[in-house]
Amino acid sequence: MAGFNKVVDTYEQAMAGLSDGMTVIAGGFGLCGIPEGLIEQIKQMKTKELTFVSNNCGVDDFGLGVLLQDKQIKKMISSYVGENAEFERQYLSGELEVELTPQGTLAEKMRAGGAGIPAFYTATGFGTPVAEGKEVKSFDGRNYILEESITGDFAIVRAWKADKIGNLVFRDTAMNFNPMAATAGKITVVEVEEIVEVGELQPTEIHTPGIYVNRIIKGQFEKRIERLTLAKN
Amino acid sequence: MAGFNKVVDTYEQAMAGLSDGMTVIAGGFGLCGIPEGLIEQIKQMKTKELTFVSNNCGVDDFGLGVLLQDKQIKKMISSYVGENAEFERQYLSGELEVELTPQGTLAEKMRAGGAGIPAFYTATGFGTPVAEGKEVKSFDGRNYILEESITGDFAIVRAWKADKIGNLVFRDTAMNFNPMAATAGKITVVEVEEIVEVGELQPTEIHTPGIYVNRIIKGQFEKRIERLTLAKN
Amino acid sequence: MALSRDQIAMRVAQELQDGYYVNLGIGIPTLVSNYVPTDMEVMLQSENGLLGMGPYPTEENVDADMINAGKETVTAVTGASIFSSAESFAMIRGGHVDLTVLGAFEVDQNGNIASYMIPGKLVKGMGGAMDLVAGAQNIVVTMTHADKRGNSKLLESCTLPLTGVDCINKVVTDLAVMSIKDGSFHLLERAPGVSVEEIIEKTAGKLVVPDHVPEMKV
Amino acid sequence: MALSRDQIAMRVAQELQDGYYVNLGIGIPTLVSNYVPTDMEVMLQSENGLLGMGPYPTEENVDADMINAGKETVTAVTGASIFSSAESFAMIRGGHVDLTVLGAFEVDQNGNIASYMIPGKLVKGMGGAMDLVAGAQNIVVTMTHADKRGNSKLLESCTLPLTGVDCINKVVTDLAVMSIKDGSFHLLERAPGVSVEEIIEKTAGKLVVPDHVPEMKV
Repeated sequence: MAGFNKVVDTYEQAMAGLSDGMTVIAGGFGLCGIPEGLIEQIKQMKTKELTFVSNNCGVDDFGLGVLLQDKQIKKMISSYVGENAEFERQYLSGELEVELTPQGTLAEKMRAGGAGIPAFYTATGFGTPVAEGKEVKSFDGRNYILEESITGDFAIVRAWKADKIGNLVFRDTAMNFNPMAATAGKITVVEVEEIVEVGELQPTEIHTPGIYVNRIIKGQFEKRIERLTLAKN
Repeated sequence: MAGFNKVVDTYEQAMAGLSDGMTVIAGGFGLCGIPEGLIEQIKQMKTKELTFVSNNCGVDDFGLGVLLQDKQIKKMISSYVGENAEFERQYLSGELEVELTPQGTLAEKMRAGGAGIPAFYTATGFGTPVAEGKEVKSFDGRNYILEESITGDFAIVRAWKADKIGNLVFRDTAMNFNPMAATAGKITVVEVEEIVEVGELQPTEIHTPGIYVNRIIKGQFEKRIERLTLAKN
Repeated sequence: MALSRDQIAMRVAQELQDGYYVNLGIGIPTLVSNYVPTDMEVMLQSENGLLGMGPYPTEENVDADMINAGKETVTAVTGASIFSSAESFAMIRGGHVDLTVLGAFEVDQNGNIASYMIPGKLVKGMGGAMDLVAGAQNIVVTMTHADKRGNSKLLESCTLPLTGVDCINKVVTDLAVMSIKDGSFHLLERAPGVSVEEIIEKTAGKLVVPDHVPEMKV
Repeated sequence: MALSRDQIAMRVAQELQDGYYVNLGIGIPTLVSNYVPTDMEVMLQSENGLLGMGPYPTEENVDADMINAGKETVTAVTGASIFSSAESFAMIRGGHVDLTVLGAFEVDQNGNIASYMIPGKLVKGMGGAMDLVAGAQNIVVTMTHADKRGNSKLLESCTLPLTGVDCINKVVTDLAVMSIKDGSFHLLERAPGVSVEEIIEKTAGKLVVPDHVPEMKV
């Protein structure tokens, strides 16, 4: 009897079922709070034609950027991309499709996807290229555009602590997009720094309730820093 | 210099500015997690023609129910009402207007109001009396109705702990509608069980960041139980 | 013989699966928690913001801040999480709850349900019921097959204002278990000692009856 | 003389008020945090999910999990809160941030702003800029008055793809402080030693100039 034990032992088990053409929602902001081992596993699997929904696309040799080398990514839905040369090359040559989405709209699209809300109105992007082809409606004299939600076949998430039934806590600003990503995957896989006993996480301090989580794997993280900035003196 | 110190000493200060005809969003579920002292202050102020947005309307002598006696409430926007006789009398006689809203839609309307989302689509209520007069749109072959967000002139909230700059933590299921209410008031007033030092609440364990909170008052709570149920034996 | 309330709950409990997240409505659905098979783990979701609802508290453990969606004092199990109403209904609306059990006044052959309002009587509100029926993929309705006057509650078309449309898959009554699909009720099981004829007689909607209708095991 | 980047930041800092929640964009806006008046408290919001951003860390306090929206390592002040991106933009979109300071390529007399995309160049994305300009009630744009070739960035109508429409109230450049209303720029202050004539010359959009234009105090 498995009950609610969601811990898996191998990365193969963690990403089992991922196949060509699927959509994957990934947590993380830049290189902060990304599920490093799950990304590496997708690289090993050589799955192709993937659509990634993620705020950024990593750098050349770290984060989602590593999936560009074998052309595993067909399309990125992101707010800010292009921190690496191979991305730029594939984008400019038309090999890689990019759907630029304002950061807050992207976060809300994921949240809405997980929350059964198919679309919402926002003022963000009205009158800009983002609004092209989208419905406009006025509320209290202001114009808003209709944005549709996003769900994924998989969501890949990095958390700090998880209990084996999938309750999650995130660490500092490594939280970022991870809680929304966790709600929006048909299969949500979480790579964590530490697996704790059930009951160790206080009920009101849990960021993501276990109901959203399907698989948990304990990872080892490099936690590369994108822009090291230090206090003067 | 006040800085971010939001603590007030009296209930008069806490509710200063409330006037006839305003809309007040109230946290609480039944009698659980309600801002008891703020409700009593509104009763003392005899403010009239108020619209209350709250999941329930209390009971005859406790919670929002006490505001019915002096006919301070013009309209209730709620998911479940009528636990008291005076409510029923005023409702059936047409003195009190009631807008029944599904509980999840109500919670989401408050959240959307605080989050700058004027409207969202939900399947909840499609094909029911709730859908009357609302826009219908199909996404992926399913029908959804357009629900508009709610904001209030005031929000009245009960929290467990607050620091003086308004960071809030809620206790157990007394959380309920309080976090959304806190985001949706032009002026958000929080009645708390305990005021703690700034820095005592861990940054990632704060349920409501202080940016949403305008005034804080330390309250005394009766915490009446609506349905006492005990384990057998 | 028609099932008791507890027997209906026992039968519904057979719909549970290990690892299910379940929302139980007020009334008979609440009783289902007493009949979870011992070799199985389920987690109860209460829509006021609790995942992992436990039993009622002992007198010394009563806490006014720990209630369920029926406003009853409850406890939380080890591993429970507590969250806001918006988060709770995100969970429900987003289809993350595996099974929802709730009562109804009427259900019809198209899967419509009426459960919150009887015109002419005081309307107290739908609470979370409309969100639950719109959000769940897997809903079981529990109710008596007919009302006290003998009128069927399983209709061709609901007469009362609807709580939701085309959303009910399964009904467990005091007389029978039925699925709903393709515009018909489908008789799956009958209560011990209850005849197929009685079920046919008390079902106003279109009812598909197979050659063999097994008795429920309760 | 035209202001330095730090002098522009010093002037913007005069827009702060005690108790303000402020979002500072990348570049000159970030420098504003160095000039908060000492008798004033402000809290910095970083859109990746931090309210109460502190200074850069010392070497021993660097933490890869603690960064700002510019992906720089930072610290949190006492009383900070940390939350998800959805919550962060709920805060921004809902208008809860008191002041937003950001850079731009162009601003026009109708309060439109272009700041994220130069056609023909690689488009890297708008990040949070579109949400910030749509959500804030009170936005100050910082930029140089003209580009390196001397072309005005204060236009009748933006030529680049827009980040937001009718949303900018105030612009602080190396030459002047201007408000935007009723379809015009309004000259409020000039940089020390800069003539009104130079500002007029370098402003392509409609500019309303009062009789007396005081010098900025920086």
